[in-house]
Amino acid sequence: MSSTQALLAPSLPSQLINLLAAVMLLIAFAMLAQRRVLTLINLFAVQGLILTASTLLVAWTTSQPHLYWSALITLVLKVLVLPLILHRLIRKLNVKWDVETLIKIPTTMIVGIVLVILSFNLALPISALSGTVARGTLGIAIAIVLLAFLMMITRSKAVPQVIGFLAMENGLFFAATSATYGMPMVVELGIALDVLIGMVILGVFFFQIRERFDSLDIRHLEKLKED
Amino acid sequence: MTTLSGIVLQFFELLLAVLVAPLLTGWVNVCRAWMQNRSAPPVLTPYRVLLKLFTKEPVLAYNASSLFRITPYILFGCMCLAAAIVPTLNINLPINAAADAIALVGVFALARVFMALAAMDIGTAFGTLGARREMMIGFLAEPALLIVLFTSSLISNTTSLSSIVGQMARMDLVIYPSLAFAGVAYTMVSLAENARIPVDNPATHLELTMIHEAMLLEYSGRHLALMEWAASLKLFTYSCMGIALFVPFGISDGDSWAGVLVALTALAFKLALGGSLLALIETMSAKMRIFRAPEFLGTAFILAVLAMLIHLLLETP
Amino acid sequence: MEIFLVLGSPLLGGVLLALWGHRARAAELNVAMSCITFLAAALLTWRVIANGPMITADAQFAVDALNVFLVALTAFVAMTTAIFSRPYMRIEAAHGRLTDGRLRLYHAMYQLFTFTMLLVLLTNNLGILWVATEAATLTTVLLVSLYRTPASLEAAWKYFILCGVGIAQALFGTILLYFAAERVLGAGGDALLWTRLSAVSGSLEPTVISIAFVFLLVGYGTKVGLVPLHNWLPDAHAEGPTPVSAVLSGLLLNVALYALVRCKVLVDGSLQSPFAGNLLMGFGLLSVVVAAFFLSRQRDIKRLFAYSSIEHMGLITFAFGMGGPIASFAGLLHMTVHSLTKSAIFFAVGHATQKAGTQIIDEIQGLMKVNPTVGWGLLLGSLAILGMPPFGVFASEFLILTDAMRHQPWATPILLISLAVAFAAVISKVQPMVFGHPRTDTPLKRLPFTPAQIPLYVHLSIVLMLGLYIPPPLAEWYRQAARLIG
Amino acid sequence: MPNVTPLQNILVVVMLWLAVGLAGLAFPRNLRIVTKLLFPIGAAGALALAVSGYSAVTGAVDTLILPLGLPDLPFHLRLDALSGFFLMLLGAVGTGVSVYAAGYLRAGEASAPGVQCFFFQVFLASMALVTIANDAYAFMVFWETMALSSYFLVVSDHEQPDIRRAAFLYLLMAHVGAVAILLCFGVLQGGTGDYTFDSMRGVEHTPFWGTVAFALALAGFGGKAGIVPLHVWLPEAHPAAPSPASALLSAVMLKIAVYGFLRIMFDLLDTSVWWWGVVVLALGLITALYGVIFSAVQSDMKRLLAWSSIENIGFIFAGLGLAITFRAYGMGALAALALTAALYHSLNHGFFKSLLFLATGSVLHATSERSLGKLGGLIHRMPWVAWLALVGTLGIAGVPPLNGFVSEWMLLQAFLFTPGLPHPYLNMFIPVATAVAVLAAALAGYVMVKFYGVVFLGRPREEKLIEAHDAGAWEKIGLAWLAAGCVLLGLMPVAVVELIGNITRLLVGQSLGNPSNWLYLAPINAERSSYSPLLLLTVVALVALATWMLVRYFFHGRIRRGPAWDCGFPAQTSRMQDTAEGFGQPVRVVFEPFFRMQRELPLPSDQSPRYRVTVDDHFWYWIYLPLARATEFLSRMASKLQQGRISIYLLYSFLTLIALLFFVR
Repeated sequence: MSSTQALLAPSLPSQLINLLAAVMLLIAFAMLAQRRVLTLINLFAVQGLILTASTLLVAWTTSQPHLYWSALITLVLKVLVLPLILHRLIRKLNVKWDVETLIKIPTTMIVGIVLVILSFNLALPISALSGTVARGTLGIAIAIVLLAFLMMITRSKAVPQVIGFLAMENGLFFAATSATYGMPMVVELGIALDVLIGMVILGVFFFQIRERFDSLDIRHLEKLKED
Repeated sequence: MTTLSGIVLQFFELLLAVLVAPLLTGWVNVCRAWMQNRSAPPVLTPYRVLLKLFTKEPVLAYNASSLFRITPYILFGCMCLAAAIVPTLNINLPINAAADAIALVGVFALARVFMALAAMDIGTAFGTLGARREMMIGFLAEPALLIVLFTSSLISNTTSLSSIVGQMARMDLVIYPSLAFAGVAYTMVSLAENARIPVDNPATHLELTMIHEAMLLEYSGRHLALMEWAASLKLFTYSCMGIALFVPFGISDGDSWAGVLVALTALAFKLALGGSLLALIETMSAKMRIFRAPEFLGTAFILAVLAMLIHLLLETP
Repeated sequence: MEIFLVLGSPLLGGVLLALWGHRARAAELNVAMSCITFLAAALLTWRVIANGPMITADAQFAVDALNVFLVALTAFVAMTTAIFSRPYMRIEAAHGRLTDGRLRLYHAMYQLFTFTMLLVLLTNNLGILWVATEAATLTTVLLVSLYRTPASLEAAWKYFILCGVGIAQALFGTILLYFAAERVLGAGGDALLWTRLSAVSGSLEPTVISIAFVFLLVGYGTKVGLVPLHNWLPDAHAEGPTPVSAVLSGLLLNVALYALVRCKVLVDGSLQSPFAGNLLMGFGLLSVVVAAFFLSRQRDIKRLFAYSSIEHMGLITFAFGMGGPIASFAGLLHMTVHSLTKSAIFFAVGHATQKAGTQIIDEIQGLMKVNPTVGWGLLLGSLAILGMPPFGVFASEFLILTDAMRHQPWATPILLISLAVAFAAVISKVQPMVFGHPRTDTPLKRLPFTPAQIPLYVHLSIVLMLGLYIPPPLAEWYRQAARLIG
Repeated sequence: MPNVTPLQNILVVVMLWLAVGLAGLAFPRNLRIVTKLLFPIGAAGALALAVSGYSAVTGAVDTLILPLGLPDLPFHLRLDALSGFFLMLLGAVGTGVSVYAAGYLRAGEASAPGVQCFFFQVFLASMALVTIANDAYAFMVFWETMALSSYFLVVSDHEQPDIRRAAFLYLLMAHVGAVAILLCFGVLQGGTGDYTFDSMRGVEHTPFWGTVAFALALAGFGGKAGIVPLHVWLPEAHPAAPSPASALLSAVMLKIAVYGFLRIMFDLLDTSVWWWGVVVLALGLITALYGVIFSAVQSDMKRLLAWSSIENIGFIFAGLGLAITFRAYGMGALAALALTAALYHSLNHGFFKSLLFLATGSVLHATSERSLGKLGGLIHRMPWVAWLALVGTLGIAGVPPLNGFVSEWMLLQAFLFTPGLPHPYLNMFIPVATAVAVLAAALAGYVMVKFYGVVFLGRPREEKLIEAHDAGAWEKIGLAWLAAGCVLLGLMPVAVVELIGNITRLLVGQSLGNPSNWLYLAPINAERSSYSPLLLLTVVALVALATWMLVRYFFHGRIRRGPAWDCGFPAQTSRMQDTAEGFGQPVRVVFEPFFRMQRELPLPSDQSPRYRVTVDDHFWYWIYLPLARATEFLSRMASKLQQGRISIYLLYSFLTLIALLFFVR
């Protein structure tokens, strides 16, 4: 009885997680469509927040204590530290911040839809194996990764590209929590450390690039090529 | 094979060739004069010329090297060897095993190379010109000549001249169409090789047309005599070879001196005929431009190849 | 405990040099720490050869024939490169291209980079392996942009973004791997231990594993420099300081490939099909072909050899993809000779470019006259890397090609033609640099310190020896490692 | 020395050479040690090698495995009659060249003498090792070492751009050839994975794979030997090297390529198809003709000789082609004849070509001129070199009684047997093709007259030639050694043919000759054909001598010197002699379609008339340039992939990922 009920109507936490996943996907699309970089940073922070919430939810339903730590790391890093760093960077670098995309946004959206379909298809056999509460979300995680990838391709300035990179990291994290209840702690710490150092290095880079090129437009960075 | 009489016969033949060669040259000159309605020089003129030259003191250019001086002897030696190899009277010649038809062509090539080198030795414009033209005629004539010889050797399955001639002489009278073609080709090659009209003119000293004479320009005295004599020997050898390959009848086989005598008579007759034929050809045709020579010899080559193909097609069982 | 010495000494070196990396004797300290690392690695190698594979520290570290061989190689090349970088970086500083602060950064990062590579090799945890690989990228990013020129910044940016994105895919692959492993081994840290995974690889879910491998391949393949994921590589190699190019080409690519091979073993165990091998062969072949055609259009000498690295990585990937005792043996041998030769070439190139004051091929001429030892080193190194006997690269290429003739005959002509094209391209570039008269219009620079010749010729001598004679212990070692790869 | 096998002897010599080479590296700039000590030691080694090679030709097969090389494929070595023959060639020629080099090297010319010595010795050693290699890996290692060391010899005078270009071309072609050879071995192992020659001998091949192996071997070894159209590197590279190296390249290394081809076609490859031989024969004849006509129009003496090497290689391959066809039809005796001719010609070419290259070296040192247009009259200043070179010239011109004629004679004999082939077209076409061989042989005479006449005869074309000096003692000894070889090979054909019989017995199971008669060479039987150079020479010499004595006796021996006559032409200068270009003119006219010619003719109104003619090789424009352009095009296409945009790069990664994911699904 209960098993059939579980099949027909998923438990409440599971529904909630699915909802959060859907919101994350929505944010991913929003980021893809967003032209303003400040909004982009805020969207990224919101995505981090939802990620934290879903991680907490998974931790609570499955009572996996180490996931609380994961949630904490996410909260600190992706909701607080990184958006802050990005905001400060923007203020310090003080450049006009309209995002120019290389491909028109409607086109990007259509490609994004195709990617989502692909991701869901890809995730189908994997989700079937998963015993976790959030198994349906794996497809969304893959979609978020691919959409972030797409965003990196279409952006011509350095900061949005980096945000795309970080959004990809979010997608990965989401996949880790939803499909496997999180990676082993030591690994997660290592990943967090890498992301943090990466951001620091990026900050250094932004200053160096601006110093040299007077702009963060990465179209200046097209000198090294074959001719 | 190498019996005493064989060796004696060999010497006799060689001596005969050396002594008779200028006579043949003289005879051709006489015939030609007749055909051209000129009064002929005595048939022994070449001997007189040789004698005159031998007694004269040779004048050597200042920068003539010893190569220049030994060339007449080497040339003469080569021609004697060639004359000795070609069966004229008898086919059982001891020296025959030393060189076959291919080697004979090689001996001629040796003579030619030395002559050309000697011509270049002094460093005059005409000498090098002659050498270059002579070598050109050489590389054009040699393939045709060898193909002619190959046709004969395919018929008789041997490249040894004695064996070829022996087989030809012994054969019943079978008509070999291939030999007809080969004969024409051979005649053309012989004309070129012996510096006759239409390829070269032995009587000219007109600078732009001469080939053979240009090479001899710097020679004088006994050296010139030897060169001239060698040229006569070459003509004689070529004539004898032609006779041996295409009309060998009458040549003696074995050690009998009677047979040799018959052969000698036959040879004298054939040479006289051949000489007048040569004179006829020379009278009938005109000297052609030097770069027509490839066409002329090319024709000879094609004829020789045709001869070979005809042999392979029609005459092989 | 050697493991901790191997890992500890570069870590300690990194810390020390971060503090004193700008002092007068920093380069010596760098050499000394690298020597200690190498000695420790040698000790570790000896232990493993004597006692067989070992697993320590709660199974977090595992050393077997495969990685101990790479540990020894990495530590060795790191040591010789440190020796090379001593005069090289001093000359750079004397030519005014570097400040003290950057020198400190260089020294510290050099040691940390060594540390991360050794960690990749020694760790048994696939998650840590990922972390360390990413860290290796991070440590070298700042080295690539050390000169702060526009070009070097651009190169570093591309390096960072492309490798970062690439490696993120590898993380996804690792997550999927963990997902599959968890179902067999249960949740927890053990599920990412390679030794545990390989023991149960037969029962891992094939669908998941094959998707995981795709992500892993794209991820680590980016770091290996497989075409079409290679685009960061020539830029990063060309614009960084030459010692960094040497270790990037000679070591980092190997290490990334090592990660890929470890994953491939698991995938093979799970799928029981040549799926992973075919993918590797495909990418390997594509890399060889494309890189070969790229070579002939290069004008920068370091870029030229960067493409050559792509080509050779492609060849090694092909060999591992083909699999089997001979091909794997050959792949390992090729890893060894390639990293020795390529770093030797970069040593020679480094001094040559310092002398000429440029990296443009057309502007460097007549090295034989300017500096015969460097000239000979460059020429012999180039001939060696192109697979001319009697150098060792030929030995491995011979094995790869002959084995390919047996198992993948269709691929052999493609490989051979590409190798011939590469040969023509590289020789046509290197020969005018080495021979002829030095250019008169660009004045040669004075080198205030004696160039490091010993590392160059030591490498070449080892490569020469490997072409003529592979010592039986080494061969046995390769065989064991090849057996692990399968 | 008890129980030292020839194989061990050879290894000792190789070690000696390597030691000498290393010693040269130790004293790179010490000319005295290098020339007066090291090269003579190397020469002694070469002599020992020749002796070992000789004993190997007559002795038994010997094998050895060295603990070097790959772990699963250590160096296998094997010495049989075929290897022995080529070792003999290498040793004998190497002796002469080494002795010559002892007197040739100068300080300040090209690279340091010690470095040259090193590569010279390594080159010798690698060639020796190639002939005794008995597995694919050892063979390839030695083969490429040979290419590499000779590359360094070619490029030793690297300050000239032409030489660098030549060396690059050489190395590239050598490498491409090596690739073909490697593929050939891959086919030959036939899926066994065993790359020892012993295993390859046991593998049976289908006609298809046999043909593939044949084609690859022909491309690989033919390319190294200079078979048209793979010959383009040869006339560039051989002249570029210092003369002793040119001599080794032309005289020996090309023969090592012939060795490789023989080894594969007659030993490793078990099948044979008749038309393989026809292909080889056709290529050989084309090569011979092409080589000789290009040789005739050269105006650089070393290039002339290099093209002449192509011609001679053509003859050798023609012989091999005949042998392959005869063998395929089971006509063992005739195959032996053709093979003997080819091997004999290899030996001959080894001697006369090295002799001539060394002679050009002496000329070069005496005059610092390579251009034929600026030489002349050297027979007066350099009598030794001139007279010794005459021997080589006559040898290569193929006139009796010297060595070149013997092999050509045998080759023509072999051609004459082709009507016996049981194939309706072959037995007609091949005899006709003989004409090509004869034409090439006759042209060789032309070329050699040009070479010798322009360099040594006539009047000096430049003032400075007056000061030319004859070669030194070492050089003379080296030249004399090689000239003696030419003479002996020319006069003693029976002994040589008997020696070669050991090899033909090994390769085609039969041998030639009637050992009872030492005087006459009669390959099939005495009735059919025979040749005795000794007798021939005796007759000519006797007649010449007798004539000389008789003329002196009957007339007089007086002689007078005077100015040249030249039809009474006044004011002759040395510039009025034929130039090298002029001497080549008949060939240029007759064979015009073969050349890609560009003429610049002056007009009658020109104030300063210029006449210029350049002769190029069609194959450059037909094959090599299009190939280079195609490669160039492909790389241009490839470089479009990389335009510097990071977005595009990310797109590549993205698409790769997506494509792979699709693929997995």
